[in-house]
Amino acid sequence: MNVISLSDMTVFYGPVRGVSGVSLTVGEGEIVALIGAIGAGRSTVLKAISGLVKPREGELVFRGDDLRRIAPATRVRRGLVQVPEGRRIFPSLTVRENLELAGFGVGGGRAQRRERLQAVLERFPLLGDHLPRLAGMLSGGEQQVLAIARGMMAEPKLLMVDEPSLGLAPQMVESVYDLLVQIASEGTAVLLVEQNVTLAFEITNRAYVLQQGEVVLSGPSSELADDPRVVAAYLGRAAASPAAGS
Amino acid sequence: MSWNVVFPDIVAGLFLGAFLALIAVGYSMVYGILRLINFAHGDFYMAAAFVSYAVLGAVTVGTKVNWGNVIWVGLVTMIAGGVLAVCVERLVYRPMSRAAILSLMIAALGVSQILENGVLNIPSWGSNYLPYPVTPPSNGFSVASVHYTWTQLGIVVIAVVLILAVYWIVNHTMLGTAMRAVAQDRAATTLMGINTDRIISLVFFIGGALAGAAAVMASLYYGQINYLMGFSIGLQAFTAAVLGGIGSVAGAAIGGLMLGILESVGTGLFGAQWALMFAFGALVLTLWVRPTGLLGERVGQRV
Amino acid sequence: ASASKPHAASPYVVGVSEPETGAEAQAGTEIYDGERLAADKINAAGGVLGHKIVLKEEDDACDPQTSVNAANKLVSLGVQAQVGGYCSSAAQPAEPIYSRAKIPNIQAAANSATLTQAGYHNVFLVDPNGVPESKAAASFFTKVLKVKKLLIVDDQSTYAVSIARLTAAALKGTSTEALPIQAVPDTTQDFTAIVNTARSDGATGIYWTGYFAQGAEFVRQLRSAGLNIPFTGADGSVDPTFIKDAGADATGTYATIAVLTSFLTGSAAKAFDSGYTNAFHSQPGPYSAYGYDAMYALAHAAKNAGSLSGPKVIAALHKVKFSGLTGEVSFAANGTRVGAHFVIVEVEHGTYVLAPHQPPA
Amino acid sequence: MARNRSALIALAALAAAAILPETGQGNYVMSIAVQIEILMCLVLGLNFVVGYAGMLDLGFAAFFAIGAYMTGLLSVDLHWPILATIPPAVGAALLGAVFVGLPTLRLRSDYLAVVTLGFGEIIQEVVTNLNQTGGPEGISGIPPLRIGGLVVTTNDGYYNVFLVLVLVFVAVSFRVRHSRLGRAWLAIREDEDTAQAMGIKVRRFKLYAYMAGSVFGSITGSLYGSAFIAIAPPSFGFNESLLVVMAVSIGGIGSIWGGLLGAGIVVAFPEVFRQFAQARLLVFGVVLVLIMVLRPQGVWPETGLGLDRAARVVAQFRGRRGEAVAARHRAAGVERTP
Amino acid sequence: MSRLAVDGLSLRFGGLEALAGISLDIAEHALYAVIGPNGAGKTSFFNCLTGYYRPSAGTVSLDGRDITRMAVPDVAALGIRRTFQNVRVFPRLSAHENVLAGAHLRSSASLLGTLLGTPAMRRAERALADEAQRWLEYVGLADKSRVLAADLPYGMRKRLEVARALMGQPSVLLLDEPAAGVSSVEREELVAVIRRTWESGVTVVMIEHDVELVMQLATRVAVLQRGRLLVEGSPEDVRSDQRVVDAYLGRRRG
Ligand SMILES: Nc1ncnc2c1ncn2[C@@H]1O[C@H](COP(=O)(O)OP(=O)(O)OP(=O)(O)O)[C@@H](O)[C@H]1O
Ligand SMILES: Nc1ncnc2c1ncn2[C@@H]1O[C@H](COP(=O)(O)OP(=O)(O)OP(=O)(O)O)[C@@H](O)[C@H]1O
Ligand SMILES: [Mg+2]
Ligand SMILES: [Mg+2]
Repeated sequence: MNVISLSDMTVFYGPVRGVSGVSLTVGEGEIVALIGAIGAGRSTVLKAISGLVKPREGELVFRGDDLRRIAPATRVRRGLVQVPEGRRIFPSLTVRENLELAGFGVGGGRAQRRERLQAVLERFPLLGDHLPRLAGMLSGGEQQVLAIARGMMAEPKLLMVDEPSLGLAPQMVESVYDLLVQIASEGTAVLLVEQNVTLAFEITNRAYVLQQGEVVLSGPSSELADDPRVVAAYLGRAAASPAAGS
Repeated sequence: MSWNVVFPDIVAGLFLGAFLALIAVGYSMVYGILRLINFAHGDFYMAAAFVSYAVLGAVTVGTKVNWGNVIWVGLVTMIAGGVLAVCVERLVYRPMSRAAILSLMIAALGVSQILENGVLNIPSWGSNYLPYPVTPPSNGFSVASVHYTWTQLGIVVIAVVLILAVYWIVNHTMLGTAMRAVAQDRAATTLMGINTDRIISLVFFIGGALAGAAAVMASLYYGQINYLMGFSIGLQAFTAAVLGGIGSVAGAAIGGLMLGILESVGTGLFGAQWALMFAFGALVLTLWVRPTGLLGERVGQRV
Repeated sequence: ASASKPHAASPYVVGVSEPETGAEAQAGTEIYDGERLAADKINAAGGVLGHKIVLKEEDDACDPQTSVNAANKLVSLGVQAQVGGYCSSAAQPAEPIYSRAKIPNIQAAANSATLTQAGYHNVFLVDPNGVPESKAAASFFTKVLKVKKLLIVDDQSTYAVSIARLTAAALKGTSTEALPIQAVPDTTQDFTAIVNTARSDGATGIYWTGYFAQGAEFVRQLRSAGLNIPFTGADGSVDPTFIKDAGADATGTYATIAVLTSFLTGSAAKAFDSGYTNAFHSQPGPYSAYGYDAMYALAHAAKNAGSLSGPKVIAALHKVKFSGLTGEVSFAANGTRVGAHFVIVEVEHGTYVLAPHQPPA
Repeated sequence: MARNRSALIALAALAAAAILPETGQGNYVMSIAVQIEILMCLVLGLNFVVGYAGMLDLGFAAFFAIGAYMTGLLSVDLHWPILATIPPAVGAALLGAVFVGLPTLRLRSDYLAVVTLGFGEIIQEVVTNLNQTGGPEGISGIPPLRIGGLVVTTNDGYYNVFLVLVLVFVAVSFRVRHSRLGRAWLAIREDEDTAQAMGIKVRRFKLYAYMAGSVFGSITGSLYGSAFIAIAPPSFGFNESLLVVMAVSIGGIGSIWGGLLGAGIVVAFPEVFRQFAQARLLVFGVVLVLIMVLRPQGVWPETGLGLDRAARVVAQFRGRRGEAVAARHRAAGVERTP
Repeated sequence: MSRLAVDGLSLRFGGLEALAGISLDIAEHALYAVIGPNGAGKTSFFNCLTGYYRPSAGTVSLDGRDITRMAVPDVAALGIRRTFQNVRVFPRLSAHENVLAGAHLRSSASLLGTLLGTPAMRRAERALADEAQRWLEYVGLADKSRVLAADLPYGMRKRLEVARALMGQPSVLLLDEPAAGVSSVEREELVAVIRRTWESGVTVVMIEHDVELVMQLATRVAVLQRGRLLVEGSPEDVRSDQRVVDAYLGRRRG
């Protein structure tokens, strides 16, 4: 069953077109990649799903509900969670507060929050040492991890992650990707925006390629990885992935 | 200079400080969440005073205090102050949510003009100094040969209780954490599943309500109200909020008390004309030593 | 007879510059109302030389720049005189404007000595300046109240500071010691610090030279702190609002004010009072009577001059003499009011009455 | 292109300004015009601090006061010619700038705002309470300005004097904006930490901003005293400081042309609303709020008049998305970046 | 000869040891890379070199001169320039003005010259402006000169930072994760820019998580872990070091 499905969605920023006529679906337990060049509109798709921008046209259906009638905050409470571009952690809250707030926002009780926090910390022991510290003081990579951990606190049904590998050490990239694979296997739908396309194709089932705000290609990742157009535009001769060299 | 001379000054400062603290806490919260120097905040206080004047006037016969009346009128005034603040936020500040802080501040000045001159243009209020409908009794107690009334004591106690309540909400509940989160990143807070508009409204409501409470207490204590009563106390409250550390409830409260005491002691030491200078001198010194106010501000910023 | 002419003569356009907004809006309104009352009465009696007075009011906000604008505006509207004014600091920069326009500039309530120092021939101050008032006050404190230590408090306004300083100076070498003057900002509601100062300095009397609203706060807080020393206000304190706001604490307080004895007791005052209350649904303020007298001064002068022309009326104003609400109205060569007589009033049963013991002249 | 258009509009306005006295306006209009010019001068001074260096200053009237009082005292008590009083006035103002600046420059903008506010209040308090400065009555009888054999006594005369002053200030503002000094200020405004990495000594340059502002403020104050003959404390209080800030942000923070326009609005509107009598400030408040809500970036922002809405639409049709985004940012002017 | 000598550098934040006794020498002709897990202390290391952080112990010297406790602008004056991990361009200034800001220490404008706009002054300004434009070209942003920095995409902003740093004519250039978030196409340009800069005689030190890029460019690599220097050596040595694989590279790259 599709967790999210967009059909013919068009978003404008004032007079500027962000994306147009985008249709895509993510099913339960599926990991889907959204790739494209800078400014292609990937983040715009995520923002529209979260409700941070209002689509001008098109339908958005989340688990059978018409999203357009649902306020952004409510969407999150129903399990539609985004780890946004640029981390957007709360720098002047402690790491613990950052995490707890995510649990609070989705209506978790105190006990539930604690339990959830425990689980997240097990996954990212790195954060455990830093709980009482202000999030803004963390290193860049640590902040990125916090942002992802915060997304996990919200118990997503659909998790959208925007460039999660940015600033992460190779080993940490692995943990994060392992996590995505794991939660997908538990039934969560994952929509992944990733600059590092090679890396993305390693874990995703399907992918959509955005160009200038429009979906120009889509299909199973394994097929796309061999598509000459994709290779030329995104994988390139240099093979941007650290993995490719070995 | 002896203790007997300074002690009454300190106590006197506490009374002024209690009002300042109440207003400053609201100021500080609004400031904290929108980074807005809300010049209209003092006028929320003023407008609330007029509301309480009208309501209390309508239910009071003579000038004898009926404490039951005062209490419910107080509650009504707090709600009125809160609602006024929320309305201003909705109508003016919210449409400007992407504007520069300075532009917001100027809009706040506009609101302040509207509120003040609005009251000025209401015929039966106008520019008059209106005597408050009730006068509290003057019985009380004496310390160091200075007489204090029970009303004064009660006012301070209520102020402290209100501030503690707000302190608890802001610092010990997730709602308070959410307020601080909104201040830092609104869109990200939405992504946590939190309705940020509602949080901002709540902050304005609390700020307005505290100003309302201060209005009733100050009107009882000073006995008269006027359409300009809010501006200068608002400015002092703003100063107190900064002195305490922007966004910090406890800081604002302590800042308010401190400013009250400084002005009062400064008057005692140097005469009233130099009290303000003394208070600001102390402010500069404080900020020199602690650049983010008494209780500091948690700033999570690094390079 | 001339009043019944159907095609009435051109109006006598008189400008009024006073604060309508800002902290002094109330005083401004009260002066204006006093002037309106006078103008209405004059008009009802046929106007000035058959010309009906038409008032043009402009806001000076008690602010020098705004006052200059108001003056320029009035002059550009072609007013033939200016009657009004409350804040000396606002009145001052406007002086040259009226002078250049060659129209009388009658200040109803602004009364700083500096207003006459620039030497403008067309300036007249209906409100006598602080010298006679401070003399009366000093004499009252030393001879009648026999105050040992007097605490003088002003509100930093031109008017209040000048009375405060003059009084302190007048007390030099007398049996009354003037403590250092305290000046509170005119926005202060809280006087407890001053009250404490009074107590710790051992003051045995207070002279408040600011305005009534703060005066009421002051006396209340003085009494509520248990300090029952005599409280005297200057004329700015004399206002029904003072009595209303200070409530029971107003009783027994004194004030220095320039009025004819008949103002407090006589029929002229009663008529003024009831006329004012009928017209404006509020009681006259401390300066309403000055506004009233200012308007009459103009009317009398124009009548004496037999002309509305500015220079002629100005010349006549220098010689005018009549019995007004605030005493005999006439002006010294520099435009300062003469003939004012200061008395001490006391609050009793919710009204001002003449204090039983007046200071010797 | 937007800049050329701005300059063109400004030139047209200048031409109109230059011939204003010849059009036979009455004293009323001319004296308001003079006040507008005075506020323009102050705005240009504050612009160094707020617009360029990005520090909030709520006590700018202090420098205005220092200039006016120095001139008042020296010219009335010591009979100095007005022009001769300007250097000491500027000197005193510079001292004042250092006095507020030194202990407080490491403060963040919000905290700085309060300190400057305090400084403004203190200066007003001092001149109100000192006998030497004439107390609340201030100083009167300040002689007219003499330049060579020319004695300026009329409104028209002062109008021209201040017009020249405004032009000089504008020229200086532009020169400084595109100099090392201006770039350092803008860098500080944008990001202090990063500015330091360029070798910019942040505190020193912030102090320069105050000093530059104080120079403009005090010169304006000096001439103001002479133009108005009398000065008194109420003209130099918090409200005056607010007016300057108001003009700056109505016009568009950091924008020179905008600031001038803002000064015009702030002075002229309350006058235009005189017909509303006691409600005039109420109307002004409503208009103020409307302006800020409708054009939060100011009427004439730093980055152009915002007439480029048309340009944006055109860009969209051509599919030049990048440029359209740039236009959007420009139109938004000063934005709060999260 | 070593250009930057770091000796026993330690940095504490309360109980947290961000750097613990780091000693290393960066040679004048080095293209030096610093790698390590997240939170290892790499950025803090840069911050200590540039005066943003005051180390709690140890010394840093540049060309033999102790710069340990110098203020940020003073360090910059000695020729050290850097970029930031979280790009810090001046958002409301154009790309060109961003680069010009980097020339702060190079223009010696007198106040009078500025106000009067003397010909000499104008010439000097002109020269700087032209040079700024050339640096923009150098990093491939020639056509973005008038665009506000805020309107540039992430990858371009990173390059703008490099241009700004180069405008300061540094002898040492510190780059904090220059390749993060940069697309594969841009990455090639970036490599070329870094290499050219290094070849022109600038000592380049970079923090990077893109191991391939490090291997491609660096002459020497230091690996930090929990504030300590884990390994230092040539790229090949480091890559094959088992400790580095365990702590940093992870299994896929083993
Ligand atoms: N707030 C905004 N206002 C105006 N235009 C915007 C805004 N955000 C994005 N755009 C424009 O919309 C288009 C799509 O942007 P989006 O952020 O979705 O791209 P992206 O694929 O995520 O690229 P990247 O993250 O690499 O910049 C771009 O042209 C961008 O310039
Ligand atoms: N100003 C500071 N206050 C408190 N802690 C800090 C501060 N700066 C750095 N730290 C801490 O020091 C440690 C090292 O941080 P640093 O930024 O140097 O890591 P890094 O190696 O650059 O990591 P990344 O690869 O994630 O960028 C982190 O745990 C960080 O939280
Ligand atoms: Mg994106
Ligand atoms: Mg780092």
